[in-house]
Amino acid sequence: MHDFVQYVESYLGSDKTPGAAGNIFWATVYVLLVFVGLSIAVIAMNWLERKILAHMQVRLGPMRVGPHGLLQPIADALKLLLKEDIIPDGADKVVFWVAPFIVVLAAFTVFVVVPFGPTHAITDMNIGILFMLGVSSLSVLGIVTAGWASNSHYPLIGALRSSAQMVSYEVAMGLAVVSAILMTSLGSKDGTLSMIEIVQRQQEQGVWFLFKFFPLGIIAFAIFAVAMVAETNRAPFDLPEAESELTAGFHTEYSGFRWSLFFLAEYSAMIAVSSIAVTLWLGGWLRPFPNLLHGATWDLAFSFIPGLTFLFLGVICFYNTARMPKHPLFKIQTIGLAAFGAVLALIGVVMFIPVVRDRVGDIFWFSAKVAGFMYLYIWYRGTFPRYRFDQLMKVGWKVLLPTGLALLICTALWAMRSEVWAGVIVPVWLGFADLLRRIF
Amino acid sequence: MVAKYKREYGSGINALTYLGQNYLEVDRSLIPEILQLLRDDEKFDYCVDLTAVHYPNREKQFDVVWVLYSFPRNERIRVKTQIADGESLPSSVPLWATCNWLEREVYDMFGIKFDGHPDLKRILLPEGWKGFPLRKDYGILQQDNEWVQINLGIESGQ
Amino acid sequence: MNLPPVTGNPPVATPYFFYGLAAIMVIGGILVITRKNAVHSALALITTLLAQAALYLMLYAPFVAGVQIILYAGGIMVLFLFVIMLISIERAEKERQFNKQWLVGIAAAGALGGLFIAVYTTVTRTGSGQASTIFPSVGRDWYVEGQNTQGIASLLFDQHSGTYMFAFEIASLLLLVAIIGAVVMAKKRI
Amino acid sequence: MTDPKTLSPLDLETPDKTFLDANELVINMGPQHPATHGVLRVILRLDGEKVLGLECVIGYLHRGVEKIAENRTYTMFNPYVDRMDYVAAVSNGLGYCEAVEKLLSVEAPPRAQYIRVILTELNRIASHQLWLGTHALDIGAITPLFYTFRDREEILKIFEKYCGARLTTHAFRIGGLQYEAYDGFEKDVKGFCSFVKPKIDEYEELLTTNRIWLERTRGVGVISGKDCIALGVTGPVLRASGVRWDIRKAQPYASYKNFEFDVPTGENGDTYDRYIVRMAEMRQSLRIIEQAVEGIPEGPIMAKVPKVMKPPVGEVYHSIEAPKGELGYFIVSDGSTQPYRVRVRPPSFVNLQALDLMCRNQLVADVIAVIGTLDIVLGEVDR
Repeated sequence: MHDFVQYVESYLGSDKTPGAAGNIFWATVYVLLVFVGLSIAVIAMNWLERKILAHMQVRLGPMRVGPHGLLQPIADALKLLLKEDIIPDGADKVVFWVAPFIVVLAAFTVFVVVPFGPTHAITDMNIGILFMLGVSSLSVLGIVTAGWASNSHYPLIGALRSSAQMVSYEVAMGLAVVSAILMTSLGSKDGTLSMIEIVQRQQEQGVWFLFKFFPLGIIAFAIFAVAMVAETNRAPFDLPEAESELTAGFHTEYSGFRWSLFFLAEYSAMIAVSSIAVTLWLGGWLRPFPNLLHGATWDLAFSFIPGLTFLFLGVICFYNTARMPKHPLFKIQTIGLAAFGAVLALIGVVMFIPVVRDRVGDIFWFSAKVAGFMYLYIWYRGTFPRYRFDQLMKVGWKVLLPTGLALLICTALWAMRSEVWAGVIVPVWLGFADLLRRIF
Repeated sequence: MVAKYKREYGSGINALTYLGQNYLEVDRSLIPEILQLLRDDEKFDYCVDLTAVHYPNREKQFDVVWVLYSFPRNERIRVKTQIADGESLPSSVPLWATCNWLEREVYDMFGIKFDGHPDLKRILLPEGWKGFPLRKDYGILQQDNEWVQINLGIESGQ
Repeated sequence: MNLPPVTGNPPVATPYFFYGLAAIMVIGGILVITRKNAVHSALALITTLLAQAALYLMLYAPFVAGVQIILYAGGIMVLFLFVIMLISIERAEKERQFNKQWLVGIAAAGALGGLFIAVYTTVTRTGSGQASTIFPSVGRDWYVEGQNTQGIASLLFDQHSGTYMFAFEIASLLLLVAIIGAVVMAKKRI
Repeated sequence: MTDPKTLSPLDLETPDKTFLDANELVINMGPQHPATHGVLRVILRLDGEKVLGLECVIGYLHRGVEKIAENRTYTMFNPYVDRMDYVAAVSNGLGYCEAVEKLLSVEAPPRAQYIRVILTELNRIASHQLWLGTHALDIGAITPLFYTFRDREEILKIFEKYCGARLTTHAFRIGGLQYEAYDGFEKDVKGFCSFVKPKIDEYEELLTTNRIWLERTRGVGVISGKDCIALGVTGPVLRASGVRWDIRKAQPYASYKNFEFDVPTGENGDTYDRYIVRMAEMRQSLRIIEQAVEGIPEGPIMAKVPKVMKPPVGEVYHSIEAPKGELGYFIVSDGSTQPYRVRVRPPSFVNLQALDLMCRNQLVADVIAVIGTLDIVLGEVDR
């Protein structure tokens, strides 16, 4: 027992990720934590998407299962697990069986290097960002094979579209990423591909890469933000699963558990690409306004925010508990909502404990930024019609790619020679204006 | 206009008005010419409808009716002709493209054939159906039982 | 329980991992050539490539591993699958898989394997009398330091030690020519 | 632009064993497909994603309405017409009632005509709203669907209050109306007008200047006015191609000549113009409704029609401007209580014929957009 306590303490004092420290036990714990956290995030995202979309569309969304439909995702998950698992007759059974697992594996593996905090990552890889891009690109394989194995026209077309789309947008995405990586190599230091070090460079340079080399950082971010939506096959780039054209795209023939794997993969891929964006441009786990509001007092003040957020959520739950209909039929729901609020408030209170407070701050800020992206995803879905395939390709190859190339050259120039940069800035601004015109 | 045609074609054409609506009764043999003239010279550029009526007790069983409209004149006219069962009519698709489906429907429902139609086949009823439902001798409960049994796998669609 | 080691060899680089990965690669390689269904072959090839990437990781060459995943497994194989899917599987399955040159093939493969073993075991003596294999010891320190990415970069692009820059650029030019050629050949009209 | 007359029927017999060898493939869309608005089946011949041609297979919803008519009395057939274009049931009823009235040589009293106009125009708005929601959904914008359905609900509420039914209303009778406008009818209708005006702006805000919407609809499914006339295409589709023709103006019926309204037209005849035209039509309908509500005359709501209707021997063709185009009834009477022949000239059926022309050389995704923009209702196509 004493050994164990010492073990834990030695870890808490460590300034390395479990992977970098070579500690298998902690790495395993982290893997499980990330896996569980991710699953909860996907479930929460499922509920939030329905609710937010519903409120955007003047309706209520799920209201029946649990208070305000809170248990709906769980009910859905159960339904999907219990559903009949259909494999079409003409399907290639082995490939049909393997495809969803490829997608899920690719979607989950990337989280090995996602830095939730300076020590809160499963491991820190020398090639972190490269690893993320590479492994997430593997999910194309799963989608292509799924579409092919279904032995049906719609899934095949969906798969072809999807792979063409993902391969095309990866190029623009890569260029934007490289531009951010170039920014890490300023000063005396070498550049880095490590996710943790990228954030640390932002801390050292005292600026998020979003605002660095204005407007280059923002353009790179914009390119990435567009490309990541296309990468994850979400609206308005959701052609592979365009309901009105291809019924459900590559997973048309899938049902039950296997379908839910695709669902899981889609949402964790969304979280993964958002994590990349947050890490590269939004300062990862760093809290906002580090320059404007600096000093120990402000640090302390900001460290209260996670707890306050959860307390606030708890208070919202209590408020809605009070608003619940007083009818006896709603008794269980009312109690449930109150209990949920109590849990949230309890989490909030726990987050005020100094030991916890110090260690959850970075995770909180990282998750909050990712959550912002998740909201954007839902917002896009509620607002935009769908692009046509040729238009999608046009945006990818004719707008994003040239802009990305120009951006890369400009960033390199600026990083190397600021005086050369002076001669370039005018055309860049013109290009930026043109990009804005194209987008809006 | 009618007087002119009357002079030209004699008894083959007959202009009438009922309830303020004009219609021409035209002999079967004059139909292609008259329709062509109506479209080109009289500017009836829009074929509203093409349909038929079945009179089983007559010798020439079918009335085929074109409803035409002229945008420049803002005027409607109906052209009617009588044909016997089994007789065919020249297709009006070269005159008005819209007649494509309309003629198919008339064929489907009455069994009237149109010569020169690009793709004359059933439109509302499935291929292979027997009988023409809008003929008067086709009962309202009647159906092609054989087709239903073969294609739907049920005894009867009733 | 032991305290978490702060330094020392991370436990990944054990022979067991190597044997496991090697077995996956060999099985995958055999599946690639024995499957009649081209998509299955492609999937097996992807498995092999991924295992190879893992081997690179074991060798502290993470950059090469990452490139392996992005380019081969993620990029090229997707295009492979793309093409394979569009051709008729039924017809391919009917064709005879092995042709009559299998004896020659085995001989060639054996010769190649022998060559590898010979090269790997050949010990040359340098001027100082030190024994070494033909693999250069230069740059090994990068692997050990986990600085492989920067090492490759300086081998390629550094002004002083960038010995491979010309070769690198020539190779990229070659690929460009190949792309243009493919477009010209594939496109009916330009 | 291909001449519609030279469109050759598709060769659908060539088998497609492989994609790569054949270069062309035949794909079947529907009849169970979310974007075909019911049970339309479209056989597409594609070169990659480009449409070489298509053929519509219809009749899955064929109920033999025209045959039924021959076996019912004039009054008994009236509710059946609601089941054709079920999203614009009131218009169908108006056309049928007016056709039979013409055959009987009676005319509905002015009060009845005004109420008819109000309900028909309300129905036009409802139909356009339903079209907008589903069309936007086909193009991938999911939100307008809920907005339009929310507001369409208000119209259906008025219908329900007026005659008890929401969708298949059977609101009119031959010779006038059965029900007097309920108390507060005028207030409800006026309230609706002021309620829905900002809502139409709201739809436009979501779509009209939305870049993706513009890209998806501009230049898609273009059809010229000449081709429209040749193919007999009517309604908003014809008007979006630049032909200012509306039966309400050209040959006014049901006291439409008493109201002031514009006939909105487009220029390019593409999907976007059709969208704009329909949005403008909703506003014009509101204008008509407001004028009609202000000026509802007092008086009877039913003309003198015999209990047992036996129109004199003869035939009549009467058409009205339904939300989808020219809806015509050709009724032949043999002097008995049952019509000898009722022919319905369905706008959706004739408009659907233009799909082939509009989709050629477009992409698959555009087929969806064009089906949506034609605004067909399969109940009316198949009857």
